[in-house]
Amino acid sequence: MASKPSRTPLIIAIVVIVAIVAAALGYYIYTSKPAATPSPSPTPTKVKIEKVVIGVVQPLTGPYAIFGREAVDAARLVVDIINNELGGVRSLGGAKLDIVVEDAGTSPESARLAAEKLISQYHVPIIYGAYISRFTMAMGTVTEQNKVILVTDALVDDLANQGWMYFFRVAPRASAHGVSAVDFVMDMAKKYNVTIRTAVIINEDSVFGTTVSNGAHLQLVKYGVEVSSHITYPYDITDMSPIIDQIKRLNPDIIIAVPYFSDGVLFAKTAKAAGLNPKFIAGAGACGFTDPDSIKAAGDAVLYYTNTYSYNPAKPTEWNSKLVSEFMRRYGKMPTEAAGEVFYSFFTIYEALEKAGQMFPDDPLNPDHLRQAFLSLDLNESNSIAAQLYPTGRIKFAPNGENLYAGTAVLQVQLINGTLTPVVVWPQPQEGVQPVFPRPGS
Amino acid sequence: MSVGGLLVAVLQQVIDGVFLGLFYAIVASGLALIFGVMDIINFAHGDLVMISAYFVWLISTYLNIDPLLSMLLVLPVLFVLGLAIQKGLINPVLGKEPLIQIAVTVGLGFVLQNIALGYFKAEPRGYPNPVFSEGLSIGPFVIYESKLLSAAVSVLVLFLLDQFLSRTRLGLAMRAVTDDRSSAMLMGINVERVYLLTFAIGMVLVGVASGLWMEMGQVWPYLGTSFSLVSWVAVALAGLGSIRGLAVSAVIIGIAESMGSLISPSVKMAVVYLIFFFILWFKPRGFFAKR
Amino acid sequence: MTRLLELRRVNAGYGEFKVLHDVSLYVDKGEIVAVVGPNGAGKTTLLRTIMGYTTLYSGSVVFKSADISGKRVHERVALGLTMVPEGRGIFPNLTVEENLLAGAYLERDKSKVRERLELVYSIFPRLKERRGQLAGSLSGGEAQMLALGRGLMTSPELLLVDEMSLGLAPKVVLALFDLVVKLNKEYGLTMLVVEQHVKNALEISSRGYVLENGRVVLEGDGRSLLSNEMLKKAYLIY
Amino acid sequence: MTRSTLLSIALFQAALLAVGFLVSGNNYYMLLLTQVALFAAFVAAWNIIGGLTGQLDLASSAYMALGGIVTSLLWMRLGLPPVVGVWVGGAVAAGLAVLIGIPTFRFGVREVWYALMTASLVVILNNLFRYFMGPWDFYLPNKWGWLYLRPRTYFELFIIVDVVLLAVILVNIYISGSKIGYYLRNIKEDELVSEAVGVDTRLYKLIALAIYSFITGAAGFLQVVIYSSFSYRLFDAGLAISIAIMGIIGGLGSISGAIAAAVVFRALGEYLRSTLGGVIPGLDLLLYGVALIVVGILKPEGLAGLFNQLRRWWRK
Amino acid sequence: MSAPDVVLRVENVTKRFGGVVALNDVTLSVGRGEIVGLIGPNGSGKTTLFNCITGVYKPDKGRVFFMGRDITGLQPHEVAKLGIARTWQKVRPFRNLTVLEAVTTGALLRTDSVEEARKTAVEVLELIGLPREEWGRLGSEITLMEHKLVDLARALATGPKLLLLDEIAAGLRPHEQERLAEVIKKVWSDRGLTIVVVEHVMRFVMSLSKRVVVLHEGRVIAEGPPEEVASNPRVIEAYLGIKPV
Repeated sequence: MASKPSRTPLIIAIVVIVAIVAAALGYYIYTSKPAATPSPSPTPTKVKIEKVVIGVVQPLTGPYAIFGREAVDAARLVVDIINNELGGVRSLGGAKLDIVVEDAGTSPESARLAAEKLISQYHVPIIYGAYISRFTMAMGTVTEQNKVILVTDALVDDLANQGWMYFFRVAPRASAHGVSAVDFVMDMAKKYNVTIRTAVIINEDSVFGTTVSNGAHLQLVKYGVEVSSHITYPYDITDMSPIIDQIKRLNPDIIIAVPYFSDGVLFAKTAKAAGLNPKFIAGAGACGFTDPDSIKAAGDAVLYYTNTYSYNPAKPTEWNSKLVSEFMRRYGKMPTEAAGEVFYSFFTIYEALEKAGQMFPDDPLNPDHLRQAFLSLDLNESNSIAAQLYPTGRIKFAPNGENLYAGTAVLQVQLINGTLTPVVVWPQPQEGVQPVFPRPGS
Repeated sequence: MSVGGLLVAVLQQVIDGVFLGLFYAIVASGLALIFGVMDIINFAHGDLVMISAYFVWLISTYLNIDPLLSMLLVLPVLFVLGLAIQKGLINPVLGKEPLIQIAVTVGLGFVLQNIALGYFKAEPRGYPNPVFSEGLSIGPFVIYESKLLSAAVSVLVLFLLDQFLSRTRLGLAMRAVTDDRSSAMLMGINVERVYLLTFAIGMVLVGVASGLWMEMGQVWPYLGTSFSLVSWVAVALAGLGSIRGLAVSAVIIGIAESMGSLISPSVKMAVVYLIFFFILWFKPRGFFAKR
Repeated sequence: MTRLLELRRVNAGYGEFKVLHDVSLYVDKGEIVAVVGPNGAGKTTLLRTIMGYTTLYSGSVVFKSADISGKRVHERVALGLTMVPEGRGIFPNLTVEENLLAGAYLERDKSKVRERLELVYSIFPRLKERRGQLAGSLSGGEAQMLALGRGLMTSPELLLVDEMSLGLAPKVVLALFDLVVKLNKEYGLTMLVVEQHVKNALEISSRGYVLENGRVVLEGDGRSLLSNEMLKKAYLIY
Repeated sequence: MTRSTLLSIALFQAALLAVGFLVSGNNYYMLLLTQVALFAAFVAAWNIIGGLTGQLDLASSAYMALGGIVTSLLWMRLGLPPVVGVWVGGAVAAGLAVLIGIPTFRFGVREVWYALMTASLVVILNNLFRYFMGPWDFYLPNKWGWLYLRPRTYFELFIIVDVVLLAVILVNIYISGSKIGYYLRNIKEDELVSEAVGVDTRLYKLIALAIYSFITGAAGFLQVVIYSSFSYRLFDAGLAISIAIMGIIGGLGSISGAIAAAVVFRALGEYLRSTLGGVIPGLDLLLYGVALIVVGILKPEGLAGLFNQLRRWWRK
Repeated sequence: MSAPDVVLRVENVTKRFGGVVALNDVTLSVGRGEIVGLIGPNGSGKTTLFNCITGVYKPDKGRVFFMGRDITGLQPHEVAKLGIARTWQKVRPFRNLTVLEAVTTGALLRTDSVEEARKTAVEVLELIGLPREEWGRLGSEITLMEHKLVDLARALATGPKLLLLDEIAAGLRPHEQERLAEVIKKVWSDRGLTIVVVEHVMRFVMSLSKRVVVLHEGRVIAEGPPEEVASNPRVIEAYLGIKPV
């Protein structure tokens, strides 16, 4: 304390710091050249591949955990089926699939860390995730840099426009949901001879909600429907009545809604209370309308609501029925689209691995080989399980990684044997079901 | 929009805002009471509402009864929970630095949120068909039963609270402690016991708020964050020591939020918080503080 | 005469800061005892120690022949001991009547509370006039009356009064002193008063203590203390 | 600056760089280390307003996001390289802080109300940005290099962050030993006494606020670099609270404590997330909450108190 | 007294708090180099007067002049900058600063260099006679007497022309009070200061000042040499009690 400090320690300290920094940089520059691309070749050539580890990054905590949890459940189921019933990847000598799950947390930062961890610790060749688009965006920069295949269940359109080489998306992109919702409504209107002149669009204001609703908006304009208002709100809204009141004053023919979850239930309940009864209310990417838990929470407020779905749980194919019943047996509930996306995405990965084993027996897990295998896939219901699970029944990738045959199904909540059940009504209604259009009593 | 149409729109928003505000009043009342008596900065208030809403939901679905009824069953549980939280967490940090109190209550909020997440999962939980779920159309206006009910119950409970605080022995003791802790001891008031009961009663108010909420909406683990800051804004606007002031302040906030919705629901909270800024700048003790 | 309160070699203070050194004093039933002394002498600390607000390092506080050193403030009040604090400590956001009712917190019998309230109102008719008013809006003299009245509502056997006349006009102070005497004579209330109006205080007291620097430097009956040179020295310059 | 402070900084740097290198082969640890260091830098900057001056500021992420977004936009829209842009970003953040600080300090908003006010500032900016810029994520251009403070490798990024952290620590130490620091610590102790010895308390609180918000705003761009995109979500009330809490848990005013808290809790959080997040959802955050409660109740003087105890014990 | 010799002049200052009139039309002057005692019973408005002079409160009426300049309504730090320093009646402890740091803060008013300020602080501390080993202690570790000395040192370090001491001797033991009085005298002669000493008890003031002003109920009731004032019946009455009317 007090008196003037001598300069010696200052000089020593600076010298030490400079020396350490210099040494660190020197060492780094010396070592980084060869290790600049720490090539993930965990499986040397011609060595029998025991198992292929697929990384799964999903939000398991925070507000987005709902679907992340289900996706992980579904992934475990699919992997078990592939390993036990299909005998693993046959072209890789029956190599088993394995998954490593990482929590994407609540921010892109943690999602990115999760991806880094999977790559650095487990040297995974493929990562599946991460449902939230901006999480996937953060992961994409990592997977690209490390040449790891990223198969995503995030739907925002932008992801496919990043010029990424190792990116694939089987699931229908966000704007396709909006388009499908409008197509469905207009299709029905034509079929049942209902005139539709005006519409109101409401959406939660995330990137996903906005992209979907913009898709719907453009499509409505294409059909010549007047959009009287396009309302956005935050997903954690606790009071819907001001919005419903506004809509009621506008009195539109139809409402296209893109809610997230609890806001969807809140919308339906408030709309019912307000006596808001347009000719039709169609959801797009709206889990809050047709998800079993939402139906449980909303009760008959969501009766006759529809929703576009990335997955068609009622698709009458052998494998689809099998997976749905397996899922129900194991987890006691219907798979929602989070699980559905995993179903077809994982079987697509499986097909790609088979293909890679056939095309590049020497080094099938090389990222560029894997990429070529993915791009060479052309799956339909007769040649693959994956396509049997997919709404449109076809999977083929464009060079930007987007599925050329992407499309959605439409579910409607109907009263079946006294229980509210989501049933598929579009493109083809499921067995014994007819779409209800327009809303009764409107 | 025509002038008449606009007028209807604005009036409808005012009606919605008043109801919302009265609901906010009941949400904030527990916080105001606890903050007034104990001077504790509770950042977990909204999360307490959230956890209590889960209790209400559990009982509602298990017994298949209306949330308002199950709320009555939840209240004693919350009372006991309040005693425990006060004894275990709040008492040790009373009179400590505000930041320490914030740290501990934020920690409590984390714990509650993640217990809810782990146990109830992230899906929204709600009672599908509450008794009061319709709307009444009066001329061009819509009155929502559930909101009307929540406003009415809120007014009733706040009235009872006001009566409790002014007429009962314990209520008087609580107000005495709010005003002057050290003098209160000279009246033979056991201040620590008053603290315990205050927190417990605060939790009962939280329970009422959560029951009313479940009549209107659903609960999910992060519901609480929506309520915490709003409650603080209401308390700031009202100042301490007046239940009526709190009700009026909360209504002002409700109307502001509802009007903000006319601009865009995405920015309505910004409107509320801007009001908060101006209150703090120009009326730092609140509009209704007696002091 | 029975001994109501006794302090035996009390050392007390706040945290690590010791204020009182070996203070011994007693109060008998029916007495008015005055404690006088310059600012910072520890008079308020003395009262706060009797009430149990401070840290007691050693010595004991005995009330009605029981050692109450370990008891908390509100427990001491329940035994019949209370204080009218310096600065009055009234509850500004409560009405006058509510303040008084708060004083009767420990009395559960409503009719007794009523009785006491009537008694206080008869002693302080002014308070009755203002019963519905917020205590924060009272004038200084009224507030002091309220503080005294509130103290009486606890039905104490010993009332400690701290700097009752602080910041009050002389007329009001005189009236208050009259009241104190009246309380003592007519209602038999025992009191320990800390006062800056030394002369008036000692005149009405049976005994007095002079405190300086946390120590009792003088004690004796009121009048003899008043004529003691040392007292004057403690206060002024003689 | 005393010998022991210098030595401890040198040791800290040596340790940090040594760890940096040890993990330089593993991108996961490298990125984690970078994030921890950046977080520590934010906490250290907060220490100026919170620890030294005693103002409960909960707007850290507001300044961080504002600075980061301004820097990014200057780069993307006007082509101003971030090496220059960060200074503007910092200045904008500081400008806003001062603009709000003037009436706030003028009208004597303090303690819990100051905390709530700053917390709501984050929400207001979040809402306004969402209103005017939409929900979109804006991606940084595909340009890399030191000019853009956006190196290709994590090690280089780590070096940049480390330099920032070192700079913030040195600023802290410099301020502590300067007139400003003396004044700020006096304001924290007692504003009235400070005024009486000639401290213009409002002015110096503003200065502290400006320095803190400038550093936070300038360093905010690095957060954007780590995300490689930005959106209104950068205005994150939870992050701001956790930065302040690290400062508290570290022991108010103790820079070593603040940094230790940031490192320990951030690393602990990541460890819990990566080990438990997938097992039971929320268990990691639950334990984090428990840790906050335990530290708050049992060790309210923070880690600095623990350090002091250790130091005393060591000397004995 | 001619104007240039008047360091402080308080003119007709009135200050109310709610309904209570704390200062009622107070007028007084302090000449250069004087030590003036300001006494009066508790609650007579002494501290309020200090607060009005130093800018903590703004008087409702009246003006305050310092060296001929109107300083009414200035901020406390502006007043300090002009050269008025004060100490505090109630100890306001600085828990996390050392003695030297606290005093150095005072000295920083006249310089931007911490080194220089520390030198000033050292000089002041030496002048006051606080032993060197106390300088590194935290405010939470020192005794009341030391606190009073540090308070004085901190005020002195700001380089004031006028020093206001608010009940600085309260709570001290007689021998400590004597020592403190010595220190104040030393400081006064060494620095050529003007000092106003607020005291409840006149004894302490006696040894210091040639002139005392007595405040009672917010008014000046007497003024003059201490002996004279002490025998003034109005003063005695104010102190010892009120005669029944």
